[in-house]
Parts: sequence; structure tokens; C-alpha cells
Amino acid sequence: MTAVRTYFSDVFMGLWTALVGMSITLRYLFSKPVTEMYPDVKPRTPTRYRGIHVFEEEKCIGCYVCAKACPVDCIEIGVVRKGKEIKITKFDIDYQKCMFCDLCCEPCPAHCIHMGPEFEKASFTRKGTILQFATPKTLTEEEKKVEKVARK
Amino acid sequence: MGVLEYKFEENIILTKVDWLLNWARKSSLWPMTFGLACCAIEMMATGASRFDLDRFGAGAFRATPRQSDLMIVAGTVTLKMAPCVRRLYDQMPEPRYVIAMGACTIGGGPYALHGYHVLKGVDLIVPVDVYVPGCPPRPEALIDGLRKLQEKVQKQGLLARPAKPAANAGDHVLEYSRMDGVRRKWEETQKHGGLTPQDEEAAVEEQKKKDKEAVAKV
Amino acid sequence: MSELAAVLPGVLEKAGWSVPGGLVPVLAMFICASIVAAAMGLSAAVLVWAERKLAGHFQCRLGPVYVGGKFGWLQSIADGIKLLLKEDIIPADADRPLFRLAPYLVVLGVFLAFIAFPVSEKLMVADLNIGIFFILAVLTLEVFGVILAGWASNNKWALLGAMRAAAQMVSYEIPMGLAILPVVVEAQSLSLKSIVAAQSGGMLRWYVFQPPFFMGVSFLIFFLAGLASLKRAPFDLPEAESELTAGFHTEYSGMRFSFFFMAEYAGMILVSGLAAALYLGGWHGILPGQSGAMWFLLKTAFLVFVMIWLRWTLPRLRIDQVVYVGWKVLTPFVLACVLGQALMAYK
Amino acid sequence: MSAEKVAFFILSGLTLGGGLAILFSVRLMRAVVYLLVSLFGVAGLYILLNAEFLAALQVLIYIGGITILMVFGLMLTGPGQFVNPAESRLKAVAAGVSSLTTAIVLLLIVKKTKWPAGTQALAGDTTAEIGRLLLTDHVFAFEIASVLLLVVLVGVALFVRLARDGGKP
Repeated sequence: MTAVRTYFSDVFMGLWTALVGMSITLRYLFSKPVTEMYPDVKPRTPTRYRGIHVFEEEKCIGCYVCAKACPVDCIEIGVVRKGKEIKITKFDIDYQKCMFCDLCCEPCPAHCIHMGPEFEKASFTRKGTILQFATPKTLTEEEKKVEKVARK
Repeated sequence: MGVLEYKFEENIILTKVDWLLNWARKSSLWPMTFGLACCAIEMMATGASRFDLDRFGAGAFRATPRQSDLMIVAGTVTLKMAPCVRRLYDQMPEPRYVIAMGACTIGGGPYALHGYHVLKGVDLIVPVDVYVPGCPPRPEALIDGLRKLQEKVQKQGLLARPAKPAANAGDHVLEYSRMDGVRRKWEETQKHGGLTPQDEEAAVEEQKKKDKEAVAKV
Repeated sequence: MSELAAVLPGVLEKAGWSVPGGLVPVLAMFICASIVAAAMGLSAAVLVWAERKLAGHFQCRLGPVYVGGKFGWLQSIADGIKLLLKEDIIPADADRPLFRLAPYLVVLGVFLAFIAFPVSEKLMVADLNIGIFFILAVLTLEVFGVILAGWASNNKWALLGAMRAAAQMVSYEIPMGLAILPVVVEAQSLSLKSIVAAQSGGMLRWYVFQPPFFMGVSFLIFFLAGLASLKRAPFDLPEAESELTAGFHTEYSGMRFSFFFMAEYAGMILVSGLAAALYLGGWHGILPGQSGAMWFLLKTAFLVFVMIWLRWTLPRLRIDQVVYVGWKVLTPFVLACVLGQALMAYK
Repeated sequence: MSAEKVAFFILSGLTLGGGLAILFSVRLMRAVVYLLVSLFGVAGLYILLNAEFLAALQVLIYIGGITILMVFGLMLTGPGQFVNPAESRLKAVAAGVSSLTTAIVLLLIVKKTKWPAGTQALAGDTTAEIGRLLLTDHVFAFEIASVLLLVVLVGVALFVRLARDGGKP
């Protein structure tokens, strides 16, 4: 007799659970969607979000500390020094490697590199993922001789 | 599509038809259910409620490569997985597109210098259309990549022959043959055990040089 | 169709075309066939869009938004054009003729079934005197096409999917066929037109609400078995994504895949429409005296909505559970219903 | 030629052509598809004879049941050719003799039978008539068939049970 009872209660429970599930989904059907309309409404990233770097060129002293700190060696810096004058000729971050660990920003003595809020940097070429942060400059022959490009 | 492609001179009607066909393609980029590592989690998030890839018509994740248009390579491509990625790409029907998502996929990421087991960029084995940097990229960044891809698709010439060859017409040839070089080298070294990153880079360089010579000859 | 054949000569004369008398029925046939095909394709397209949109909202998402207009109206059109343009791949080791034949068989099965589809008193291609039986018969073609597709692909997943499809569909055809028997016993006819006509006179005359609810239970069973024969969730084992890639249509791409897709959605309309005609009073309205194609379409749309609702609620069953439900739950219950209704009719 | 005649020739062509194709195809799966074509032709012929119910039954049982069962069995095999033509001469001779005798017997039967030509068209709805006849004049045959099917069903269930329980009833 118990087998018969289990059979019928199983059938009933099968139908009942389906109905309960359907009532839940129906409730969600009429609730407000949680979707963010991304391309139309730009999201506000959290304050300490680690996105594409922000580089303040005028503050940079070309000390390579950030490049040294980088565990994956993705920062490439070129500097021309003439006495006290410092010219940053190159500050490339290779986002093929960068893993947004924030280790470059901490040791910077001049506080010139920060993790920024940006993230939209999709590109059509592989080269496009290497971003150049320094403003492009034309160098004199003399300056070219003293330019030091370092990866580490 | 190969039969009709580039068979006609450009004119107004064909441009309109092209526009329509491209519109259809870009509005219905069905991705393949295919994740490799941590980036795949972000890819899933992109498909889920908060970011909803389906808004762009790209939400129908197909499990089989035969029915998908877009391969989102999400995650580290290990050397062991690379042949599978390539095979999946080969199984997709034309027109097919690839998004390289995340640093590992674009160029090896943290493994770029010392990773003995990681492919240094998925574009060594499949032609990539859009690179999305990030580690991993936010879902929004992936959507941004998808939008870029849609732009690219919309600019394709399908029936009408483009007035001049597209600027990157040779690129894919290069990518393909470069891949062949790496593959060959890899298979060779497999016989006497292992391939170092230097070997691989050297093979890439060698192949690049050969490609350039070949292109220059043409 | 016969009405069309009767009207057609006059219309042709007005248009100034002379057609020999023998060709008029043929012409009417062609017109009907193309109307059915167009309606099938169009309704499938609308349904695909509706399903994606509803699926979105069931999950608190939005579904297609950007493709054409505000609600993504053009989504299915874009999908269709894209699928047309895709490369058509036939695997090297597949059985080529059978691989090509299978999608046509699947579409043909559903298409033929639409011949006896009772939209309203006037709006049906042909009122066959074996209507419902005919539909059940031609739907088996679809099963055959599915199994052929799975075998001809020469792919292990496709083969497994096809075997599941065979097991599942053969076991669910029995409760589905038996579930219509109480209705046939009550209406004393197999013709869909007279079955619907027997339910006129308001909502309480619909067969679902006839005490002592033998027909209500068989409506439920018919609907469930219909879901199973359409391979829709929770019975979508033949194309279970997580275990069989895409099941029997794993190797199909582009246009050929879209045939399976279209057949599934047209089949949804077919099963819902049949359920509406058999149990929910077809084109008769809620109050006595109301009737029209609108009512039928409303009921069908509601049942289609329930199907989509079920799909986005329930997870997939296991194959042994599916077969268990088919043989050990639905079949005994529907047999009891048939017996009960027969006793009622005997009095 | 009337439309019925055209339809008749097309359908009988399908039936016979399908049958011949089954004989000459070396791949089993294709043979099943030809069988489908042939059965469809037969169903069409039934419709021409105003026997819609029989036609639908033909499609439902033969196409929906039997061919699918065949395919189900075939799916356990692989693609390719299965028929091994003429393993031994003796077999070929035996097959030839037996088929020849069958053909002669069939021909004789066809010649001897007087085919009564129908003089009037059947009534439109034959379904109700079939139902009435089955439960009145032919109720014995009907019941015998159902009892036979029931026995088969119970027997199969018993066999499965025996196999599962390891031979103990």
C-alpha cells in the first residue's frame, strides 16, 4: 500500500513543485529588470576600481621604480635628462601583460601613476593594446643620444 | 558565401544590400559557449541579467561551433588547449569572428615572459578581430569589444568589391602563415622534447620575415 | 480550400486571366500551400522574438533591445538573414543525401500538419474527416527526420541525441494519442471542425471543464506529451546542451539548422493550437455566442506562453525520468481517463 | 487523363520505385528511407481509394512505429555498406529458386482472382463505418488481435524482468 501511496504522492509533488517554480518565475517576469543599459548609460566604477592607468606626465621624475616593481614587466619608460630638466619621451604600458595589480602605483615617489576608472580600450590590432601615455615629442639629435629607454 | 563574394562592382543597390546583410550579421552574433579560465566568469556575467548580451542580439550562446558566429576566447590559452581552440575555430562556418578577451589571450598576460605552457597570444593560431584588454575585463569592456566588432562587421564589403583592398588585407594571411610556422616548429621540437619561449619567438620572427618577403614579391 | 477553389474562377476572370478549369483546384492548392508556408515562417519568426524577449524578462533582463526599434522587433529577421548567409557545412564523413534530406522531412511533417489546423470556422485549409488523427500521423515524419539527422551526421553526440529522441518520442506518442480519445468519444468525430463545433455555448461547455474532469486530466497529459514530442524543456534531452553539445543537430549549420529551429517553433504553435481546439473550445469565446479566429489565436498564444514559461522555469529531466513519466505516469492516467469517459458515454 | 489517374501513376511509381530501391541499395539506412517512400506511396493510394483512415493509420503505424524501430536498431551499427553480396553459390541458388516460386504463386493468384470492379463511389466518411464494423461484425478478430498484443506486452515485460533479476522469475 505504501508503494501506491508513494506513487500518487510523487505524481502530486511533481505537479506541485512545477507550479511553485512557475509562480516564482511569474513573479520575476513582472518585476523590474536589473539590466544596466551600458552603452547608453556609462557605469560609475567604484572609487578604488583598478582600471586603465592614469599617468601624470608633469609629475614623473623618470625613476623607473614603477617599471621595476611591475611583476610582469609591462611598463616601458624613455627619459631624457639634461641637468635638472627631465623629459619623458616614452611611457608605454603593455596591456597584453598588465594584470592590474596596482604594484606600480604604490612605490611611485612622485605619485604620478594611478589606477584609473577607464576600461574601454578594445582595439582592432594587437599593437593597439599597448597604450602610450607620454605626449609624443620630437627630439633633437643631441637628445636622442642621451635618451635612455628602459624596460626594467 | 564564397560564391557571390566580391563578384560585383560597387554600386548603389549593392551597397544597400551589403548594408542589409552586414546589419543582419552584426545584429545576430551568436557566441559559442566556450570559456577557458577566469575571463570566462566575466563572459558569463556579461550574458547574465545585469549586463545582458542579448540586448545586442548576441545572447543566444550556442553550444556547437557549427551554429555560432563569434568565438570569445576568454582566458589563458595553454599550449595543450591551443590545438583545440584552433579546431573549434575551424569548425565554425564562415563568416566567423573572434574576440580575444583578457591579457592572457591577447599576448600571454602574466605568463608572457616566463610561462612555459602558455600560448603567447591567441592571434598566433586564429585571426582575431577585436582585442579586449583587462585582467579580466569588466563585462562592460566585453560589451565595448562587441560594439567595436559590430562596427567592423558593418564596414565589410560582401557582394560589392571594395574600391581598394582593405588596409589590413594582408594581415590575416600573415597571421595564418605565422601560425603555421609556430606549429611546425612546435611539432619539430615536440620530437626532441619541449619548446622554449625563445624558440617560439624566433620561429615567429623567422616566419614574419618570410611572410614579408613573400608579400614584397607579390 | 474548397471555398477558395469555388471563389477562384470568378477572381481570375475579373483579373482577366484565363485558366483551364482543371487547373483551378491545383492553383487553389498552391495558393493554400504558400499561405500556410508563409504563415508558418512568419509565426515562427515572431515566436522566436517573443521567446527571447520573454526569456529576458523571466530572468530580470531585457532581451533584444537594440536591433531595430525599441523592443528589438527585427531580431528574428536579422537572425534569419544571418542564418541564410552562413556557410553550409556538410561533414566529410556524413551520409550526404540523408544529411540533406533530414531537415526537409522535419519541416514537411509540421507543414503537412498545418493543413488541418482549425483557426476558425472558415479559416482552415481542409476539414479532413480524420483531422486530428491525420495530424498525429504526419507529425511522426518529424520524428523520423530528427532521427535521420542524428544518424546521418556521423557524430557521436548527434547519434546519442537521436537515440534519445527516438526513445522519448515513441514513448510519448502513446499518451498523446490516447489523450485525444476522451474528446473523440465525447464529440463522436475525428474532424477538428465538428469537435470544436461540439463545444459551442460558452466557457462551461469547453471540454476541459466538463465534469468529472476526465478531459481536464487528459488535456494536461496531452499538453505534457506535446511538450515532450516537441523536444522542449523540461524534455529537451535530444538537444541537451550541457551533455550533448546540441544533440541531433550538432553538425547542422546555417540554413539547414534554421529548418530545425523553425520546425520547433511552428510545432509549438501546432501543439498549442491543437490543445486549444480539442479542449479549450477552439474559436468559441468565453460567453455563449462569441466566436471568431481571434479567440482561437488568443488561446493558442496563451498556451505558447505557458510553454515558454515552463521552459524558463524547470531544469532538464534525466532520460530515465523522462521515460518513467511517459510510461508509468502519463500512460496509466490517460488509460484511466479513456475508460472513465467511455463509461460516461455508455451510461 | 484525369487528375486521379495522374496521381495514381505518380503514387504507384513511388511505391514500386521505393520497393525496387530497397532491393538494390547496399546501405541499410538508405534502404529504410526508400521504405519510407514506398509506404508513403501506399498511403497515397489509400487516400485515392477514399480510405483516409487507413492512410493515416499506415503513416502512423508503419512510418511512425516500424521504420523508427528499424532506425533505432540501425543506429547501433555504423555507416557504410552491410550487404555482403553472394557469400556462397548455394545461397544464391536457393534465394533465386524461392523467389521464383513466390513470384509464380503470386502471379497465379492474381490471375485466378476475379477482381470485382467497384460500381459506385464510397460514402465520404468511412471512419465511422470502420468503427461500427470493428465493434459489431468483426469484434472477434478485433478482440483476438488485442489479446495477442497484450500477451506480447506482458511477455516482453516478463523477459525484461527475468534479464534484470538474473534469470529468477
